[in-house]
Amino acid sequence: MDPEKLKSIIESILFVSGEPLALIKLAKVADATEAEVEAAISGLAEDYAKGRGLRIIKIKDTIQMASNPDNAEFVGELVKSEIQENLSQAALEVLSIVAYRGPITRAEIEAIRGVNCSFTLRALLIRGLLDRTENIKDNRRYLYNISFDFLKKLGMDSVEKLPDWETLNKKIEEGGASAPEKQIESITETPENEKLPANEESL
Amino acid sequence: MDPEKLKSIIESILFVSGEPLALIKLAKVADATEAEVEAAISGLAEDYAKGRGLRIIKIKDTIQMASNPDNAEFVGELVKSEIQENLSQAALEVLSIVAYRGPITRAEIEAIRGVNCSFTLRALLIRGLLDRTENIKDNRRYLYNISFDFLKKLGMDSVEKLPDWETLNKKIEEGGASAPEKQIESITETPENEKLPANEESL
Amino acid sequence: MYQVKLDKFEGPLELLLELIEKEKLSITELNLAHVADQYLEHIKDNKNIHLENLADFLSVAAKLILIKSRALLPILKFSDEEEEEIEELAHQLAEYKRFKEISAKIGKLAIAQQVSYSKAPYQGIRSVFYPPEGINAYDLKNYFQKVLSEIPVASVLQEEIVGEIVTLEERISDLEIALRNKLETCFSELVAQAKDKIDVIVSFLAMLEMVKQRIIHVEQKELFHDIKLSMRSGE
Repeated sequence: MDPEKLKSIIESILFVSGEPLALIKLAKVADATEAEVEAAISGLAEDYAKGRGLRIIKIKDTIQMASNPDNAEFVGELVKSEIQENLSQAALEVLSIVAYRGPITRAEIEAIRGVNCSFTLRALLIRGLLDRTENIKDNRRYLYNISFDFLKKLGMDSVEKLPDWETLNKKIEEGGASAPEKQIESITETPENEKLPANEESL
Repeated sequence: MDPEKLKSIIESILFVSGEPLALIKLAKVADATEAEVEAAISGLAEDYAKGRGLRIIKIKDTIQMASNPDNAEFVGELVKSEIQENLSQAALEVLSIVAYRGPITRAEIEAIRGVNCSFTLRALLIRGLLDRTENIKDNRRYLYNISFDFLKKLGMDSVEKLPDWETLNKKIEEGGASAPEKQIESITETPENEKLPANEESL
Repeated sequence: MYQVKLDKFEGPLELLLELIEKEKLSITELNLAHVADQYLEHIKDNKNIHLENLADFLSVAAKLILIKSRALLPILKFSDEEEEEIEELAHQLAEYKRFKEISAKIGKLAIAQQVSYSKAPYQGIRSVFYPPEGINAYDLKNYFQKVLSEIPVASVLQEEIVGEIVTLEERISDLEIALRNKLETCFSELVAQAKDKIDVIVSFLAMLEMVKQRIIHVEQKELFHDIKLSMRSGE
């Protein structure tokens, strides 16, 4: 394979993964030999050394793309602003859904709100307002719960003590129509909804 | 700030975030002016265009880092999920209308298609192929915009690069002022949220 | 005669465009008049159309009837509003055609697998507990109630649809029964109980259909005057 093309492919793979990848796996995914991949990685590392914002981290035979530590101060600013910015209306709504209906999957939250919630859930997770656990029934999907820290902050020791929890926790849709719930299933039960599982694994 | 240094910082920030970031936020985090950041982003996009594995995707004043679509066949292996999803004719029409004419209200979309689109819109919002914002002029109606996920799915880095953008972005010249607005009313008398057709056709 | 295709038409413009294109016609008022009958046939038989969108199909049907009647009777004068509606339909159809064509291209791009991927956000960054200030449990409850109140109600429309599906065939038989009893009625009487515009259109379609089937005879003394309906004599 053309070395420049391979470099480009390796860069794409390392970027999308974001996690350490074994050389052997990289070679397999890129459909190249390990030697070729090593050469491509050296090439990338050299490029990055010229003051780029990215870095190649190599530990034994695993390779990872990371940000340039020289820019750590700014990356820190980014994270700080993510955590400290005011929560959006959407975020507060999602938080309330998880509080009253947790444990709940992302698909179920989206069915209730009618819009994609991946960014919002991420924003709530990074602030420690939600917890995420594996779903035993379906390992592709996470279950979201209100975090214990946040409950404590609200002055409660369990969600059941939230005001009107008994009634609001039940899935009787207010309009009298339980149809939306059903309808939504047909849209969200597709594997599609959990696209990029990596997206949910972060944090 | 030294332009090369700023480019490096912006690259680090876009990498760590992974999500779409508003220009104004990038400027704040990078401690630079918006104009400087825009120049840095253009610089990055140019670098990436030279066969690199990364891409800068832009919708208005929001930017996201993504992988080069030319490497999709390799990266796809890693990401596994993205099962071939068939978008229905209705979904494709709505997506096209929003892509070429967004920001656009539901009533305007329905005026073009001549049919109620609430179900399709909802499905596309949940799927994350469309975004919705409050309409400042009329808070009962949302404005629909194309999403980063839509552009990524098509391998485009901006809507302007969609086929026939120049011609389709403009309305056909009509005799008088744009009449569609009027005639829409018959379809959209119901408030934004109600009126969900009962059929459960998926996207 | 008009076996166009097996797929159902989701909306009226899709059907209309298909009819026009099948005959290799351009989108003009005259050509719309030309396919008006085929369009009405589709609606009458509820054939290949998504019934939940019947209201939208009927609204276009009403415009086509205007266009058709003008083509048949060039002498007819239309109000400005009607003129506008007619002109608008051709525009709307032309505009829809552009998007239908581009959506095919977009569809090809979507399956071409030239996909850009993003990475997982904030990988390796630990969450920090940072609760929003000044929010209490009652605020949460209020937010949740707001969310619940915005869940769309599907049942409302469903009833509407069920109500509409029966219309045309029923209207024809109602009209027939009424006429057999009275032998004569007029259009205004027929639509006196009409709930909305669609109801009127359906009655009008029913009337046209019965004229076509030679069940009734209609008569209008002057333009905008009431239409008299009677059973055809000798039947």
